[in-house]
Amino acid sequence: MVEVFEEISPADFFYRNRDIAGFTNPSRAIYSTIRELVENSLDACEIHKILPDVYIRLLKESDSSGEPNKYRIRVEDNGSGLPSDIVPLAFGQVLFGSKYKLRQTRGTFGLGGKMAVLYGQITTHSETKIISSNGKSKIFEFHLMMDIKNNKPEILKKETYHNNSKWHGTIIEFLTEADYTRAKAKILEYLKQTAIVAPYANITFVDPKGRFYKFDRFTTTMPRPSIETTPHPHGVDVETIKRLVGITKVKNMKDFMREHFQRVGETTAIKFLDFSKVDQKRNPLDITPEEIVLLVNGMKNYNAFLPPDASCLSPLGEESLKTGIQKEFNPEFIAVHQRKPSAYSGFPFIIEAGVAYGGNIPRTGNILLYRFANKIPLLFDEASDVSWKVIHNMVNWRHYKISADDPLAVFTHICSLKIPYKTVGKEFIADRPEVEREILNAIREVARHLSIYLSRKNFIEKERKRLDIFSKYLPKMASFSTKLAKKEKEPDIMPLLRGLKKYEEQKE
Amino acid sequence: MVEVFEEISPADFFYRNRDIAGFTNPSRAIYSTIRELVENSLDACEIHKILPDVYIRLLKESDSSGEPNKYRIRVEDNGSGLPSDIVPLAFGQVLFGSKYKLRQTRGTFGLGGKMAVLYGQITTHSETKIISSNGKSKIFEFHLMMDIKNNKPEILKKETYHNNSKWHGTIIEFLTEADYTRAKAKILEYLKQTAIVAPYANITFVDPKGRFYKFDRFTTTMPRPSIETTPHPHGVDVETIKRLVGITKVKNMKDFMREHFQRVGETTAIKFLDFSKVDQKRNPLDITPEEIVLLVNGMKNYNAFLPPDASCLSPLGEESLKTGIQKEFNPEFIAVHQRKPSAYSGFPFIIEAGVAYGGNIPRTGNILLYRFANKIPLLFDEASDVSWKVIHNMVNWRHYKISADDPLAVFTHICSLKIPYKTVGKEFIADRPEVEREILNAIREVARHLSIYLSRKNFIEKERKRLDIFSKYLPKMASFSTKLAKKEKEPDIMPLLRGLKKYEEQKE
Amino acid sequence: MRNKKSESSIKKKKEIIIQTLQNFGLQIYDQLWNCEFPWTKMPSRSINNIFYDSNLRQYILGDKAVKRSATNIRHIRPLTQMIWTALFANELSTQKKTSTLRDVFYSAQAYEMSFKDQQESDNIITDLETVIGHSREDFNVFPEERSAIFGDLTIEYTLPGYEGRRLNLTSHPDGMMIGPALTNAEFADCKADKVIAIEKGGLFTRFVEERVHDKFKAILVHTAGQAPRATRDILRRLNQELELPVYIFTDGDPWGMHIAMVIISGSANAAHLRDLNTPDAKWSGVWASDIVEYKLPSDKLTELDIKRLHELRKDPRYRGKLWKKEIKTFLNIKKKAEQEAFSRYGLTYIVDEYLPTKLEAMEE
Amino acid sequence: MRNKKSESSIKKKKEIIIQTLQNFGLQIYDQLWNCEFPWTKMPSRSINNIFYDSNLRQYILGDKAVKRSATNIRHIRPLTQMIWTALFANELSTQKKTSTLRDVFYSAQAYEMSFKDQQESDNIITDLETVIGHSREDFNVFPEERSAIFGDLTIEYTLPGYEGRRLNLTSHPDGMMIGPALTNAEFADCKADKVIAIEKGGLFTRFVEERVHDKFKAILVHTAGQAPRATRDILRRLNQELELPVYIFTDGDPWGMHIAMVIISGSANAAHLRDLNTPDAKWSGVWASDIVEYKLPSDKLTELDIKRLHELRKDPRYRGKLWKKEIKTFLNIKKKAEQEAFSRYGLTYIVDEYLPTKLEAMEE
Repeated sequence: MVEVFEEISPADFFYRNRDIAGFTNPSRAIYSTIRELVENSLDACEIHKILPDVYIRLLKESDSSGEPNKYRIRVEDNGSGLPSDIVPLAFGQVLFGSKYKLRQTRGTFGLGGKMAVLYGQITTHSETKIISSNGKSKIFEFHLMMDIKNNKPEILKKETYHNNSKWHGTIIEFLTEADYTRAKAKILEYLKQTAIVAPYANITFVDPKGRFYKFDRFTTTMPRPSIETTPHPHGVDVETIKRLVGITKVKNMKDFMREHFQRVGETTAIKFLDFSKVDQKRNPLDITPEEIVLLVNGMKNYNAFLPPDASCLSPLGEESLKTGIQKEFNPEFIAVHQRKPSAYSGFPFIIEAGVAYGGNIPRTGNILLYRFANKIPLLFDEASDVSWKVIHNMVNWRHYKISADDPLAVFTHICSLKIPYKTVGKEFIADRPEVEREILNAIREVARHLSIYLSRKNFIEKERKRLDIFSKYLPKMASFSTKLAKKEKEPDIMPLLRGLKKYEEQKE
Repeated sequence: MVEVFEEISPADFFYRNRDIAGFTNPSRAIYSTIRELVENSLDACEIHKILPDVYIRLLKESDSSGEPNKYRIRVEDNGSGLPSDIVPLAFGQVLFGSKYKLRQTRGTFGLGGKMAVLYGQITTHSETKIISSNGKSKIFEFHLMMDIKNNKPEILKKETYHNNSKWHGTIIEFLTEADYTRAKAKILEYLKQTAIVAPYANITFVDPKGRFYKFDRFTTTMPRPSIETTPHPHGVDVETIKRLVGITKVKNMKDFMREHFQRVGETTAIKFLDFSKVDQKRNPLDITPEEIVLLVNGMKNYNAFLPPDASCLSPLGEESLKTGIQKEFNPEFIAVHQRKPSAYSGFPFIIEAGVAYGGNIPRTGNILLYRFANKIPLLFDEASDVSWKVIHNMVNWRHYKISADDPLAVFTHICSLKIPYKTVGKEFIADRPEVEREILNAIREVARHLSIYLSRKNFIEKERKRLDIFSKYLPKMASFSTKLAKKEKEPDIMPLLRGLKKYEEQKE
Repeated sequence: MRNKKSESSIKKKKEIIIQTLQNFGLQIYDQLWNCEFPWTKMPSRSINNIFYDSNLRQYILGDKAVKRSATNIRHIRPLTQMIWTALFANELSTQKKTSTLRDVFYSAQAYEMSFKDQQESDNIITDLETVIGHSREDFNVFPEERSAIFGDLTIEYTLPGYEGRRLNLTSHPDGMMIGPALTNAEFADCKADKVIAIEKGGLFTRFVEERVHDKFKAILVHTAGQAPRATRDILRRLNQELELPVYIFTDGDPWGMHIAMVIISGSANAAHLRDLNTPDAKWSGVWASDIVEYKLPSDKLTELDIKRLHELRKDPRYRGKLWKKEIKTFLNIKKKAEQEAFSRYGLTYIVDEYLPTKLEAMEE
Repeated sequence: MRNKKSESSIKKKKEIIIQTLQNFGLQIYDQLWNCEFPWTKMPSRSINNIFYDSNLRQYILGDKAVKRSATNIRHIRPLTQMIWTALFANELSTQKKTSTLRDVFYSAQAYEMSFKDQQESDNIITDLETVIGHSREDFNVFPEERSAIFGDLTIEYTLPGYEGRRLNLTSHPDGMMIGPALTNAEFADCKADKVIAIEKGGLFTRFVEERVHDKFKAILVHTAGQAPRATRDILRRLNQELELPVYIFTDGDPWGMHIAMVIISGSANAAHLRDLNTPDAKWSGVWASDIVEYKLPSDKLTELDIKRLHELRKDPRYRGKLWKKEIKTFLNIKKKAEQEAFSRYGLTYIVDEYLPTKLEAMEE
């Protein structure tokens, strides 16, 4: 028996293993398709500080009854658009994109959009149409298919139009197999939660029955965009150093450290190289494999680096989070809190948390949990998430006089250069100790605020009741004691009742 | 702000996302490393009907105390060996290998071995040594590193030796970072369970403290090897047809169907093409995209294909499974059962199940579950697995007079061209209805056998007790009734006791 | 004293019981002597063999019988236990000693006949009741619970050491305990013309204090909740032997109502026994309609109360007009009240106002 | 009859109580008259103010006091309730009527003073006990439970309608109920020379049947589990007024042991009261060592039993040698036995063998 060896393209690999990216079946696939395209659209707006308008339309194409069926998906945004030479690769070649940098974005694998296209193509064998403009003079329209075996886009048609209205943005449209009936609830929940973390976006969804779901902009304040950054020494491995050595322009190791890593200045560079026993005058080009290992070990064990810089991150901001919650739940009380930046394994992260009470939040007997990571709502496998663990096993709600029967929702958002997902499905956050601690502290902070609010509310209620009680019981005391003491005349209690209010004020 | 677009290599992608393949941290990584290498070794033997001898050694290299640390891993097998031109690619290039065929193998992604090498390289920056021979005149030794950025192997050194002893097999050795202390229990459990499904293998593991763990061969009977096969029409998508059209040598669609799909003969091909409204005389080279879609839709909806052929699969076989269980647990009773082949989405699969009672199986208050898929033990996320669901929610154990307190272990094995894993981690099986039903039926079958065994055991026990009861109470009846009736002489009960056994036999 | 309707049968009854037990022993003895596996038959007490007899106005067992045979491995132990229990009961009765259910449980151990638990030994006692057709008090096995009696009735003890001694039941104003001695006493003289049975102890004391026995010429009986069988036996005898009407006052809820009903018509559990019920006794309150009429402090009916009322509605014993009406009223007003609830109008209101009104109404 | 150590104080005690209640009313009245928010002080009953007094051989309350003041919103309701309860108790005592805890609960409604539940009204009664230093039975509020007494003791009633009447407590062999009438009776004549208190009713009946009162010249008292306070009061009076030694027989387990202890040294719950305990009474069985010596049928101690034993070991009342030894034996043998367990040697064994042996040993 002879084994045959062969090489396959990355597109082919993901085609064979599309479950990895969430394209398991027609129901999950349409959910993933919408999600990936919406996230690309939001990223395309936010990085360029454009207030997002995202329009999603799903049309049933074939008229056969039942599911799964063929649907035409169309997603439009008003983002920055793509350069015309990039368009075919960005949608037709796996492992090509802009998300491989050290920068906070919604997607982390840069794979989702292509998988949506790929799934559409293998289920319907039809082309994908992309229209894009950067707002300058021209609009480009491409009709593409993917050559999966060779991981290359095939351009079937390319048109160029005048851009009279200076429109900018990207439109993508293709046929795909879907089971919308089963996916519907999750899709709507996804859009609703996305609206919570992006209250500055207009999101419109037209479903196959022609129903409009509109999530309107509530604020024009946008979070600061994320910024590309250099790695922190604590998060570096051998491969990273090897690559930097290959591209660096500096001539000695001291400058190498200062140039390519955050939080490394003159003094730190010298001290660190000393610690690692690497000569600071050495040319990076001459460095040996053994020295690279020395450097990496040094970076792991050297404790005097400043913690990773979080200024590159784009958190929601307390106002945005508050606005989003207000908009969707109109609660009686909201508290939000953003923690100071922290870091795990060399990656900075920021935790934001919110708590909302009353209003449209139902009493379910459980605290509702809404989880977000880099502005993406996480909808699946809630019970495996670190936030769930914190809320159910770590926060002592009784301490805040809050019970699971209260109409309560908790919101957690983590933003980071690298979200510590436990699985590729991007559905739940691993319980790294640093992350867990920050979430715990954030939730405690907002719970404290809620607790104060609830106490005050209680207090006012109580004051009203106390006067009632005095008025009820003092006359009885007078009457009973008169009888018991075998007296004729009852004592007058009016002076006591009159003095009561003043007396109580003194006591406070 | 300008976005920079770039292409990355598949190696680079998996380097960035190594969590996907189970290389999350030094503890999980060493477990995955051993597992992937052992599975490659077993596959290399079995496909060629060689009784496997696998030797694993782990040495601590650096002498710093604590974990993680650097370890040297070495895995040797007596498999078929690799051709010398293939070796560098097989271990140094991601998405290259022999596992991309339609054939039952342990690995499904063809990724594991390379990820082990890649992880070793990025944590220790050292080379990988591979020695291999196909048993002919020469032995080849390679020293490699991976060029991750370009997904290419770099050959540092290559040696050729004379193969005097006609040795065949592969040896791989490299340095890697590991946390053996934390991974130890899982590694040993993995090897133990592997020994259960491969009782025909010798597996030896020497751990860093020099302890030997030996799992000896118990039988020389091996399961039949798996065979490469053509796809079944039910499992085909547009991309598959497109590719077949590109490589086919036949000249009309009828032959195209017969040549490239299983279960399609002359008659079926004609009827099916009729059904799909595709002309049987048409040359595959001329076929249009629309016709491809017609074909795929036809294949999904045409009900008269025979079910997928399972003769390509390599199940364990009832004897092997029984031997494996016997060897590890020495139980009081074993029942095993292999179901007839079944299929899901065009992929044939076979379920095998076993149940073992007593012996070295502990009473834990829970039924122990051992899960296997294509001869791989599944150790993680048990509660998400379809077998777990079947055992806990679907099988009515009381019906079989079996309780969770009994010393009971259940074994399930699924073999298939494509295992329906829920995640990339290859840890648990999705609950596809077809698979679920087969597992349920298999477990019911073995539970029925166990139930009969236990009933018989009970019956003998009971018979012993009943005579005791008569011997105890009849004399008392005699004594009490004599006193109560105020008689002097007690009646003689010996005739009754003597007659008892016969009387009871009549009653049965 | 009124004429007794029949000569009291205490002594005669005891003789019959001793003989019946002995006969049971003889039956088993003879079977063994004939090399037969011993067996016995008794009426089945399963739910589908319990019928309401509207002539007797109580539950009775039907024709279905169960056979307990030593050929059956599951029967041999209980059958042996039953023979032993018969022997024990026979000895108790012969020696005029009493015993409790708990004592029976322990005594068995002397014969290496240990019962698994109290439940098992209680069941065997009930089996024995069924076989010989008399209640366990008749063969001197008494429960722990004790209720009390008070009023102008003179009894004559039959207890060894007390034979022929008489006592007037107003002697002790805390009430006289109804135990084995009183149960086995003859009625010698009676000045009362009615019996009032009361569920609650507090109210019983109140009635004594307020001299209800005197003012209303009544014998007061404290049932202490569900009346023990010895107490139901006394009530029946007061009614049958002395022809006194019996009025029952309970809490105004389904449970109180049922306390009255068990006195009147017996319980399904005792369907295998006769002469424990007093068919002519009358439930006199607290009725659901009293709650409305007297505006009594009340609690809401619980789920369980309501469920119980629906059960009672289907019960053949509750076919009478009064019962139907009160069950309906309970379900309408969804309230219940305790006897003590009358205290809201002062402690003596119940005696001064409620009781005379009620008795007058009942006598009409 | 032996000489009574002191003149019985039933009548005098009642007068004192009526006066004490009235004084309490006067205190509140005066405070209101002076435009003060009413308040009262009483000893704290919290756990850290309960101390064991080895002279008195009972728990007592320490010096900590709690003030209940109408200035405090949480106090105003219970303080009013307490004043009402005092009024109610005063009326009961004046009119020589009795009442139950349940009656108190309902009676309050007439004054629009509804208690939330029985628990609340019971607590207020305890407060009142603390304030006036007498137990609720002294102001005529009795619980439902009744225990019984039997033996050659003649009592003289003080109850209205029965004043001066006498009754010998062997009159009714089922035992005489210990209710308000007996509690308030004077001891007139006594031929017995000891008191035997018994936990279980079945055994009490057995003792009467076996004429223990006669053979051992004993007054038999049935405690019916944990003895009600009226019964503890009677036991104390028998011991103090008539100088009779008191022997207590209970089940052989931590709970039975504690029934004896509460009779001897009182309970922490009643630390605010005096004259309820009988320090010279003796626990005479069933001891842990009896289980071993008599090979009694026994059950395994439960987790709860063992926990209880460890608690008792730390309890200051259990400092005595006997107690320490028996607790240790319980923990060693890990078994317990009921009084009825002696039935395994026949029904009369406990009277014929065990009791005389024990009494002999105790008198040494």
